[in-house]
Parts: sequence; structure tokens; C-alpha cells
Amino acid sequence: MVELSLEARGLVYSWTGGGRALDGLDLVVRRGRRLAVLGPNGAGKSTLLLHLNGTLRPEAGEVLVDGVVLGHGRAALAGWRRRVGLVMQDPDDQLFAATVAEDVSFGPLNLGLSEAEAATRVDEALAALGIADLAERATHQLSFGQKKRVAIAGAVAMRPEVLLLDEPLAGLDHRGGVLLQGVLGALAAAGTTLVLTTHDVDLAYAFADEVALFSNGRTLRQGPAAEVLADRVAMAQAGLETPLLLELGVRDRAEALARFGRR
Amino acid sequence: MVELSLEARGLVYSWTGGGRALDGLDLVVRRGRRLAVLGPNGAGKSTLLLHLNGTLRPEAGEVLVDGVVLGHGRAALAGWRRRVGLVMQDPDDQLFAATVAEDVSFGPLNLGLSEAEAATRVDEALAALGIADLAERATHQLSFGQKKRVAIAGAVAMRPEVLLLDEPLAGLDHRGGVLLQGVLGALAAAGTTLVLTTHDVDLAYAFADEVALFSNGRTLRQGPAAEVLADRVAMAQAGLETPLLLELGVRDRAEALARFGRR
Amino acid sequence: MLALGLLVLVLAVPPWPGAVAVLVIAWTAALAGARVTWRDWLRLVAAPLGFALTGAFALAIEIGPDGLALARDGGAAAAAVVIRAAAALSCLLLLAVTTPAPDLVRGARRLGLSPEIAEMALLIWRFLFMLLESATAIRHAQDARLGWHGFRRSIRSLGLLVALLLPRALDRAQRLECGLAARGFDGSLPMLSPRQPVSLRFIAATLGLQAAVLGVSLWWS
Amino acid sequence: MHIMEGFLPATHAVAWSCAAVPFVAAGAWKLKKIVTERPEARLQLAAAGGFAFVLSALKLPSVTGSCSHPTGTGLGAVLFGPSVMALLGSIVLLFQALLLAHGGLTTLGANIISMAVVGPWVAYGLWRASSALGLPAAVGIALAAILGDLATYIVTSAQLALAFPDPASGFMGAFAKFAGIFALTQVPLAIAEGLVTVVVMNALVGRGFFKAEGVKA
Repeated sequence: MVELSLEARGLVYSWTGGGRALDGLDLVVRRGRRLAVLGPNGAGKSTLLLHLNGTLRPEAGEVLVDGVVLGHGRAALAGWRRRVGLVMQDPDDQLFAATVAEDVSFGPLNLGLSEAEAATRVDEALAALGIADLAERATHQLSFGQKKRVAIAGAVAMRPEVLLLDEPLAGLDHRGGVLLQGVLGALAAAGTTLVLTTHDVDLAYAFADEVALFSNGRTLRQGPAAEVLADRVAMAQAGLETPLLLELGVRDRAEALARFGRR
Repeated sequence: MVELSLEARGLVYSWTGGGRALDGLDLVVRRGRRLAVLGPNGAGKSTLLLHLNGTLRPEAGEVLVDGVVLGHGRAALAGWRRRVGLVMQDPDDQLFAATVAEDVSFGPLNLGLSEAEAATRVDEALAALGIADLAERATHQLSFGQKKRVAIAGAVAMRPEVLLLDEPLAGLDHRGGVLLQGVLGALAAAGTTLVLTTHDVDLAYAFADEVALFSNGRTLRQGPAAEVLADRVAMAQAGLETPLLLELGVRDRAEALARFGRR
Repeated sequence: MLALGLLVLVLAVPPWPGAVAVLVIAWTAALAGARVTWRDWLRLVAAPLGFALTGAFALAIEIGPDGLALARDGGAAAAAVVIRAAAALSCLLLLAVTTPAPDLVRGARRLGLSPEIAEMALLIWRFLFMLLESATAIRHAQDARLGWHGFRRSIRSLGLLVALLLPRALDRAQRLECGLAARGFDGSLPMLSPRQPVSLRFIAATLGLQAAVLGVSLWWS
Repeated sequence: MHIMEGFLPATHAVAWSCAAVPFVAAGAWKLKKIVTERPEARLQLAAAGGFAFVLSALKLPSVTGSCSHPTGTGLGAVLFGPSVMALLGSIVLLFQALLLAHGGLTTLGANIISMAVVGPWVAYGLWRASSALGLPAAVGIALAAILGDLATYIVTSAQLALAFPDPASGFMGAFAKFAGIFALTQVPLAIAEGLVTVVVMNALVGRGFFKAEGVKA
């Protein structure tokens, strides 16, 4: 049986202005899997991620890490965040330091590692993201795609068991997207559990083992990607369209073209 | 013969840090058409738009509006911007007022219209974007998709002949994208010439009559959408992939599914 | 309107019974009239009272010949100040929860505030929400990387946050300038102000209520 | 440090408001001048105002409910001059009262004097003095921010002492009381703020901000 890594039970959270962001949300994240949290804008996906790493505190419900309900005390949170990393959507919000290496070392140093250990972690994370050559560059001079990868390296350097990524491919062009999917694939292969949010059904289909379909602060359905994405009723309810490749009955582009006799 | 509405000839522009953003760029915009400027991130698409409405001044080359080279003097610019509207990618870069109606009234009042005329323009623009109900809402409480439409309304209220849109669908989910494409289609049908930048080949295929393929500050190729997008060599050079629907030989999703016997 | 009038009254009349009456009216108006939930309202009220209590402590003690001692009036003055402050605070909050700040600025403009200042205030209003959003996002990102665990790290994180925010604020201004230029920005920011419907009945009721509070307090003392 | 709504008696509230008027008016006049000369400065000034507000909404570590406002006005004073900050600061204080319940409307005048007038002038004076002495920009701004903060706190204590003189020892006694009690909360705050400012300045210099933007004093 696959072990549960993270679990959310009946999370409720309201915006300050009123209105429910999360409305009794349940979610299970299985160890070593790639889960896509799929839903339209404003469905509460980012808010969910902030709950999964303990940044926001639900009004009701609870989050379990490895089957244990974690509290929001200082010590509990530190342990929580050590295991569950978060990469936010806009890289400009998470690159604080002047250079790439300095920025990536922020997390490891906060873990209490020595400078030497932190430096090793930085090299390792930059290598994993394929950006070792950027180490000495100034963060504000990077391109958008580079910033995005530095932001992920910042989380990876803390060696989290679970990595939460908010819209990781948003704003990237085709080449940047392919590159980043490769990197994420490698992280998954190395054993990191990945949870990503997206409103892009094609990305969810191409990338995830499992999909949690999300609408109005609730999980409509969670299950194997192909099954959930093919559920027309649920997908329509979430205001999403079935991926074309899935409808054509294939998993990738090359297969579609081969099957239909072109190229 | 179709009239030329905007034309760029040999535009050159460098970043402050050095490096060419535009490197001898040519582009023609035909009246009443929908042109997609397609290229990877960092190809210089946004910089081009800022030249097309006179915000940036090229180091070499010129921009013609209706066959006339426009200068960058105060009066010339005012006339230019009356005819060529621009909607930036991040709506927060264009919304400054506390409420929606106030914000949209800014452009019309700058045209020297009376308060009554401006009010009419505001109503008209909000109606065109399908957001008449948002008029009294506070700008900072809008969702991203709503902000985007308010920003477009701000430009539409000036009744430009040409509307430039920088990545109009970026960040929108499926439903938001469909909604906005509908709005843009209606604007085009009403006679507005549309120029949009994007790195999304599917959007370019679905939306544009014409595509200008863009890479490293130059136009690689400009022509009818289906032709340019099917040019594998040029597309690869720009780091883009041919849209799947085009490769399958159809224009829309329903057709693909029908042709291949599903649904 | 109601809130502003009450605010003036609080300062003008003695704390008992005037301020107490105002306190009751403001709370009723907020909780019943404006439908603010108890939870939100109490949270709003609780924060600034820290200042009131520290300040009142200063009033309740006295530096005499033998050092610190309890004030001779046994803290009555301190209590009066706290009651008055609590009442005034409630009025302020009532105003804050019922009237968006831009409406107040527009009102002030009709009363003769110079357009430059009004415009600046409205622009600041817009910027502060954009920047608050950025600051919150940065804070969350730092939190995720354990930036706020321990005093030294918190100081460092806050410093980095502020240092990131300042260039972003100026950058935002620059980009907004660019975006507005496309809409004919030439330095001034003309816009149509929304018209506010004024309810005569509401004004009459407000004035009546305020007169009553004033009357009762004067009669009592 | 803001004096909360309703804490000052009516006469004092009115008097401080009157005292603040000329400074705010001078700031408004200066603003008009800047905006006429450089129309685009309008947005920069508004961004600075928004920035000052956001700083005040950020909580300093370990001292909850307190605020680091003077860093904003101090930096603003250095960037745009203290007279404009009197106006921007007033607007920010108004919004703070309305959004955060920091300070208040009747105490607005008193708070303007302490936070939007005295604080920025002290910060600006120190900044000019330190650049005249040839101290590095980072040191100058850090000093300006810390002492601007302390100046604000002393003025606030004096305002409270004037409003509530000690029956036995009069103004001086009351001043000692208020200054003493608020020292417990304000001195650690000023120190924390100084430390934060040093990090801020280092980071800004590290990001090439001062070279790129060029601080205009």
C-alpha cells in the first residue's frame, strides 16, 4: 500500500472580506506521487498550498503530515516546513537576496546548517535545476524562466520530502515549460513527492499521476489523472475542458500524430 | 487592397543593460485584421508594442500610422495614442483609481471629452467587456480576470482604431480565456484592428488571421496564420511547436474529435 | 456621518454618561446596522486597546516625594480616559467598516480639499493594496523557508523584505506610468467621481440621535 | 508610535490639529511644485506613500502590534525631502487610522506633528549631516531611521504629558512617566528597527539600488 504523505481533512478558510476560500476541503497526497491540483482561477488552490505547509491556519479541519496532525506552534511549524517545501507562483516574491547562491542558501542556513553544509546544498540544488552556471548572477537580472528555477532551487536546497508548487509553468513559453517539466520529472524520480496547482488541463494530463479536481474550495474528485480528466461532468462543473490528447485517446503528441497518420 | 494601419520599419532598441531588444524589426498591421505576434519569452514582444504606440522611441527605424511617420512630440503622441490603444500584460500596471468606473473614465477625459460624454464611453466600454455590473466596485477587490477586463475597458473607452494587447490570455483559466476571446472577437467584428502578443501557439492558431513570428528582436516571418504556424523550420527557430490542431489538419477541437470518430 | 458626529461628541461631553452612550450606539450600529460579525469586531477593537491600557497606567500612577505611588484619585482619571478612548475608537471603527476611505477623500474634496492632495491620497490608496499584497506574498515565501523562526532570522527576513519592497514600489510606479501613458497620461489624473446618494432621513435620524446624547449628558451633569 | 483615537482631550486634539495645518499646507504646496516640474513624480510619491503604509502594517519580530513607521518616513524624507513627507505622512496616518486602527482622526494632528513632521525632519537633518561628514550612505540612513524613531517617541511622550500633567510634579513628572513606560515598548522597538534598517541598507546596496537609482537629497 502506498503511504500517505500529506492529508487535508475538512479544511475551512474564509477571506478577510468574507466568502469561503476553502469550504470543507479533503485531499490526500501519496508518497512519491505527482499530484496535480486542478481548478479554475479563484478556486482556492493557492490558499490550499499555504495550508499544506502551515502558513495559514484553517478555521476548521486539519492537516496531517505522515498521519500526525501538526500544530501551529513554533517548533511544530519548523519541523513541518522542513519536510514540506513551497514554491510560490511569482518568483519575484521569493528571491530576496542579491545573488542566486546567496538566495538559495537562505533556507539551508535557516535549517541551522553550517556555512559549508549550506554551500553543498546550494551546489546540489542548482545542479538539480540545471542552473549551476547562474550561481554568482544577480537575482534581479535573471530572465523570468531563470528566476522560476532559482525559486525552485531555494526550496529544493532544504531537501523537502514534499514539494508544493503553485502554477509552476505559468508564464513560461514552450521551451521553458519543457525544460521545467524535465527538472520536475527528475526531482520526482529522485523520490520527492510533488504537488502542483494548475488550471492547465494539458499540463495535468502530461505530468501528473493523480489529479484532484478543485472547485469553489472543495475537492470535486480525486483519482488517477486519466480517470478524473475524462469525467466530463466533474470537469464541466469545475469549468474546465477535457485535454484534447485525452479525448483523442492518447497520452502524447507524437502518438496522436502517428495514430492519425501525419508527420 | 487592404489598407495598412500600422507599420514598423527597421526598429532597433537596446536594453539599458546592453543587448538588443529589437534588432531591425519590420511588421505590418492591416486594417481590420487580427494579428498575433508570436514568439518565446524575451523575444522583444512587449518592447515592440511599446514602440507601436509611441511609448518607447526606437534608436533606429520608424513607426508609421496610416502611412505617416509619427514623431514623439507631445501633440503627435496624443494623436497617436488616440488611435492606437495599449493593454499591458499585468493589469495592475494600468489600473490606478479606487473604483472601476473612475478608472475607465481616465482615458476618455484625457481625450478632452465632457463629463457626460466620458460617462457614456465608460458605460459603453464596460458593456462591451460584459462587466457593467462592476462599475462601482473597488479596484483592489477584483479578481485577476476582472482586472484584466477592466484594463481592456480602459483602452476600449478611448475607441482606438488599433488595440494592442500584451499576452491578453496569460494567467486566465479556460473559462476566463474563452470569455475574453469572445470579447475580443466582438471588438474585431465591430471594426477594431487587433494586435496581440503571445507565446501560446494554440491561441495564435485559434484567434489570429495573421501571425508574425518573432525571435531575437526580429520578425522571422509574417503571413496568414495557418501558413506561418505550419512552417516547421521557422517555428523551430523561434523555439515553438506547431499547434496540435494544425498538425491534425483541422481548425477546432470539435472538428478534430468528429474527424477522428470520438464524441 | 453618524460616526464622525459621535466622535466629536465623545470629546465634547464628559465620559459618564456621554461616552458610554456613544459606546453603546456605535457597537449597536456596527453589529446590528452594518452587520459586522462579533468575531471581526472584537478583533478590531482589541488591538489598539493595548495603547490605552499602557497609557492609562501612566495616568494611574504618580511620581511623588517617595517615588512611584498610585494616583490620589485612585485611577478615576485613568478610567475616564480609557472609557472615552474606547468610545472614540468604536466610532472610528464604525466609520472604517461602513465607509471606504476613497469615499471620505472624495467627500473632503467636495468640502474644499485641493485636488492634488485628494488625487495623491487616492493613488496612495491604490498603491498600498498592491504593495500589501506583495509584502504578504514575500512574507509567506520567507516563512516557507523558515525565515521567521527566531529573532535574528526574523530581523534579517524583515530587512530583506523591506529591501525587496522598496525597489518594487518604485518599479511599480514606473510601470504604471508607462501603462497610463498609453491612455494619454500627461501628469494629471482626471476621472469621473461616482455620485453618492444622500438619504435625508438618515441625516435627520443621525442628528436627532446625537442631540439626544448631548441632551442626556448635559442634563446628567 | 501613534496616540490612539480619543486619548487626547478635545482642546488638545484641536490645538495639535491647528499646529499641524501649516506643515501639511507647506507639504501640499511643495507637492504642487514637484508635480508641476516633474509630472511623473506623482506616481513615485504615491508609491513611496504606499510603501510607508505597508511598513507600518508589518509587524516587527517579537514585539507584536507595534510598527516600524519611521523607516518609511525616514527613507521618504531622504528621497523626496521632509516637507513633502509631512503631507504624505498625513495621508498615510489617515489610512492607518481607517484601515488598521493605528492612531485616530481626532489625534491625527498630534500624530502628524510627531510622525510626519518631527520624525522626517530629524531623519533628514541627520542624513544631511552624515553625508556632509562623509559617512557612507548606509550608516547615514540607519542613523536617520533610528533617531527619527526615538524623536517621534519623545515628542509623543511630551504631547501626552502636556495633556495629562502629573498633579504633583506637573509636566516634567508626567513626561518622565510616559517616557518611562513607553520606553519599555519603544526602546527595544527602536533597536530592532535599527537592526532591520541595517539589513535593508546592506541588501539595497547589494542589489545595486543606490548605484542604479542614485539617492537625490
